[in-house]
Amino acid sequence: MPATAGAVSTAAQPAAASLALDIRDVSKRFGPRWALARLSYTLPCGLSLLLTGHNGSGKTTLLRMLATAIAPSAGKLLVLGRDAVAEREEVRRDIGLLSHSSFLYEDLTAEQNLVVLARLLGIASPKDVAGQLLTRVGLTARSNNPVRQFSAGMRKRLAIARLLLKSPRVALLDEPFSELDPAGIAEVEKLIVTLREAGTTVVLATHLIEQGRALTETRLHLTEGRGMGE
Amino acid sequence: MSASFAIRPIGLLRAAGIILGKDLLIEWRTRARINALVFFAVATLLLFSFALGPDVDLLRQNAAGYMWLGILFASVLSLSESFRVEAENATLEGLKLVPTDPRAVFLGKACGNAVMIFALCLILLPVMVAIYDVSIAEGLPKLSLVLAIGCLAISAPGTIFAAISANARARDVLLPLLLFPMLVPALLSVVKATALVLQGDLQDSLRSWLGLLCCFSVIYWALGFAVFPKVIED
Amino acid sequence: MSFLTHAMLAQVGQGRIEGGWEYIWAAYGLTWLSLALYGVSLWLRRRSGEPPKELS
Amino acid sequence: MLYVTIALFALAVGLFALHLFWAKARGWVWKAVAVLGGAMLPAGAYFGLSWAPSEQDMGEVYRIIFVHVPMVWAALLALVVNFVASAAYLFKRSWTSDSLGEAGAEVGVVFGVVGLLLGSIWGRPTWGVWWDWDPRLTTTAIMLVLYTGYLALRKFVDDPEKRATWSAVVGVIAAVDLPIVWFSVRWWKSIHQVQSNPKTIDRSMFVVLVFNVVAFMCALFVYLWHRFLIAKAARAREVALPSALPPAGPQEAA
Repeated sequence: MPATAGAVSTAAQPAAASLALDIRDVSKRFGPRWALARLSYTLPCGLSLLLTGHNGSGKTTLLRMLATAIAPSAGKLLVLGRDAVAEREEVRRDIGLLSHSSFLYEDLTAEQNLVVLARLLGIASPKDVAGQLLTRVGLTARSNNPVRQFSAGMRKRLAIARLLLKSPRVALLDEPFSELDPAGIAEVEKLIVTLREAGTTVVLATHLIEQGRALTETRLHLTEGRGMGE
Repeated sequence: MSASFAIRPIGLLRAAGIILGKDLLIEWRTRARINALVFFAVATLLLFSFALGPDVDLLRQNAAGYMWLGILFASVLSLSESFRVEAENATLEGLKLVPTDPRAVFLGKACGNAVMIFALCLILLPVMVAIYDVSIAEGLPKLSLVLAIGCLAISAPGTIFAAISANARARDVLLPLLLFPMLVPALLSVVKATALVLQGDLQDSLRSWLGLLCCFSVIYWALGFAVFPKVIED
Repeated sequence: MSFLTHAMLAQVGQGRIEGGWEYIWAAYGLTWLSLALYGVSLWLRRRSGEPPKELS
Repeated sequence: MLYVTIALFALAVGLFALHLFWAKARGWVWKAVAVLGGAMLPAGAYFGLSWAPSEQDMGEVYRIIFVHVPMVWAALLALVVNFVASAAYLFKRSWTSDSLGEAGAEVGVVFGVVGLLLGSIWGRPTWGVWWDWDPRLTTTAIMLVLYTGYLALRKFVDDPEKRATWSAVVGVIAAVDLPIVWFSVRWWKSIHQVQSNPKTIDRSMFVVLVFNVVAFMCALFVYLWHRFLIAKAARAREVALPSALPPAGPQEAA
């Protein structure tokens, strides 16, 4: 069992590997189409990455592979030195994915959604923690409404609370600014800064290149599933 | 970051329990759906009697078969619903990434489905008594045992196939196509066992039918536990 | 061979079945037809000039 | 009878393994088997239709046994291939076992449907009905529906990896289900059950039957092999790496 499995206050811990991400000649196929073709890239620890590219250029595919939601068709991905396929379980403990799908149960309330996740994570007093996080993303007033009644922006906020609950060492953010009002965008920016200060590696895929540049050090541009670097 | 919470891995059964609780909570919060399901099953029972005419003896004789067909049809809907809920915002993927042991997901989901189908049985029982004129009073404990094992037998393979067909095209056709022929042994034995309880067990063959039913359940719960990680982990 | 014996027992007391060649011809015809048709379908679906690649 | 059957099954499986693992055999072995089968099938039909004596109770109609039994056995063997391939896939992912599973299921369903129809044609003059709820008939019918579901699943899933995993799971579950179906149906129809007894069959009939079984096994082998090649070529097209593209890292592109 790796020392980090189940460890938590990941913020203070030094990373086990010198590379946060190590992408080795990775390809991913969906049916007959290649979403990602022979991509290689490395991201040192401590740096954060801005992922850009047009729609369909493979950003989401890359993030989902890093999150171990899907497996690469060919090639290898290492997250904090661990193989995203062979050591899926450990990688999953380290990453947090903010995806296009919110991972929220429509029929449960905001609070119940967080409580279920907190229980699965083994967090003590899940209700208090859920309440804390709902305050943090500004949803306290709606905590007892089912997610089905939420607007797109509120779902985004709740999904972010879900990510924070896990306090990941690598945060994979897929379009975190979409569907948010200007105040929401500012809050998410502040949040990313906080995450970074706490030592989290942030991978940010967004079309808002200016905001993204301000928050990250390096950038990977994808075209037609191929990395163009910068 | 101030809000770092003490995360510790939890056991398989605990995770299964949390998932079961969550599923039951969702079912409770969407009671309208269950009501519709119950009416569907009752309508099926009524339709059998309409299709066969008002021959009370015939209906009473075949009551067990009709009831289990009604339960089977309704449970297909309930099973596919239980994975449609997970597909809505890719929550099944969310569960996997927590990370949750896929076997815990199987146990939780299959238990949830078994509870749902059993609840359906309990609701259909009085309806069956009313429209098919059977008497259940004397064998009630035995009957509930048969019903419970029958529900367990349906829910395990049902959960595996519902998880598979939820992500395929034409899933509404695929689930019954895979599940119904699979369930033939369970259906045969549970119908026989129910009929024996309702009509009296002259040759003492209830035990052997229940045995077959238990075997079926045990095999599929074990099989589901073993293969479910393959099913949901790409 | 329960098929055979089953069939035989079913006939007890009725004596020997006479004729029935039309059933035999139907059975053999169906067998040959289906074997041929399936063979043709495999032939039509074949990939000529594309040797199966060695996959992992 | 049992030993002959086992020997034949072993031979068929051995031939297949030879094809799979010994590349040199691929070019000619199946051709030799095809020639052998092509010669044996008409000969078997001749033996079955005219050489074998008529049966004491059933007269001529019993001659259907010489196509019915080999057909059903071939179907069963194909489904055994499907089970072995499915189980193998769950232990170790490989496109070979996936393709083999697909081939086994399809050939099994085709042979099984024909075998069932033959049984039905035979049943009409002997039992007087096209369909009898005989355990063997019922089990075969359920089996065919199960594997039709398997083939439908393969059609309805586009992603090759998911398709392979899920169909392997269904293949294993279906195979586990078959013995249970067999027992349950047998209990269900316990009044009708008659135990099999190989001694009721005449020596010359037995020889003709074995001859036909061998012929059908040859046909099965050739069909299975070609269906496997088709499946594997389809997989190869589906999962081909974009080899036309040069490896493009950020280093080269910059």
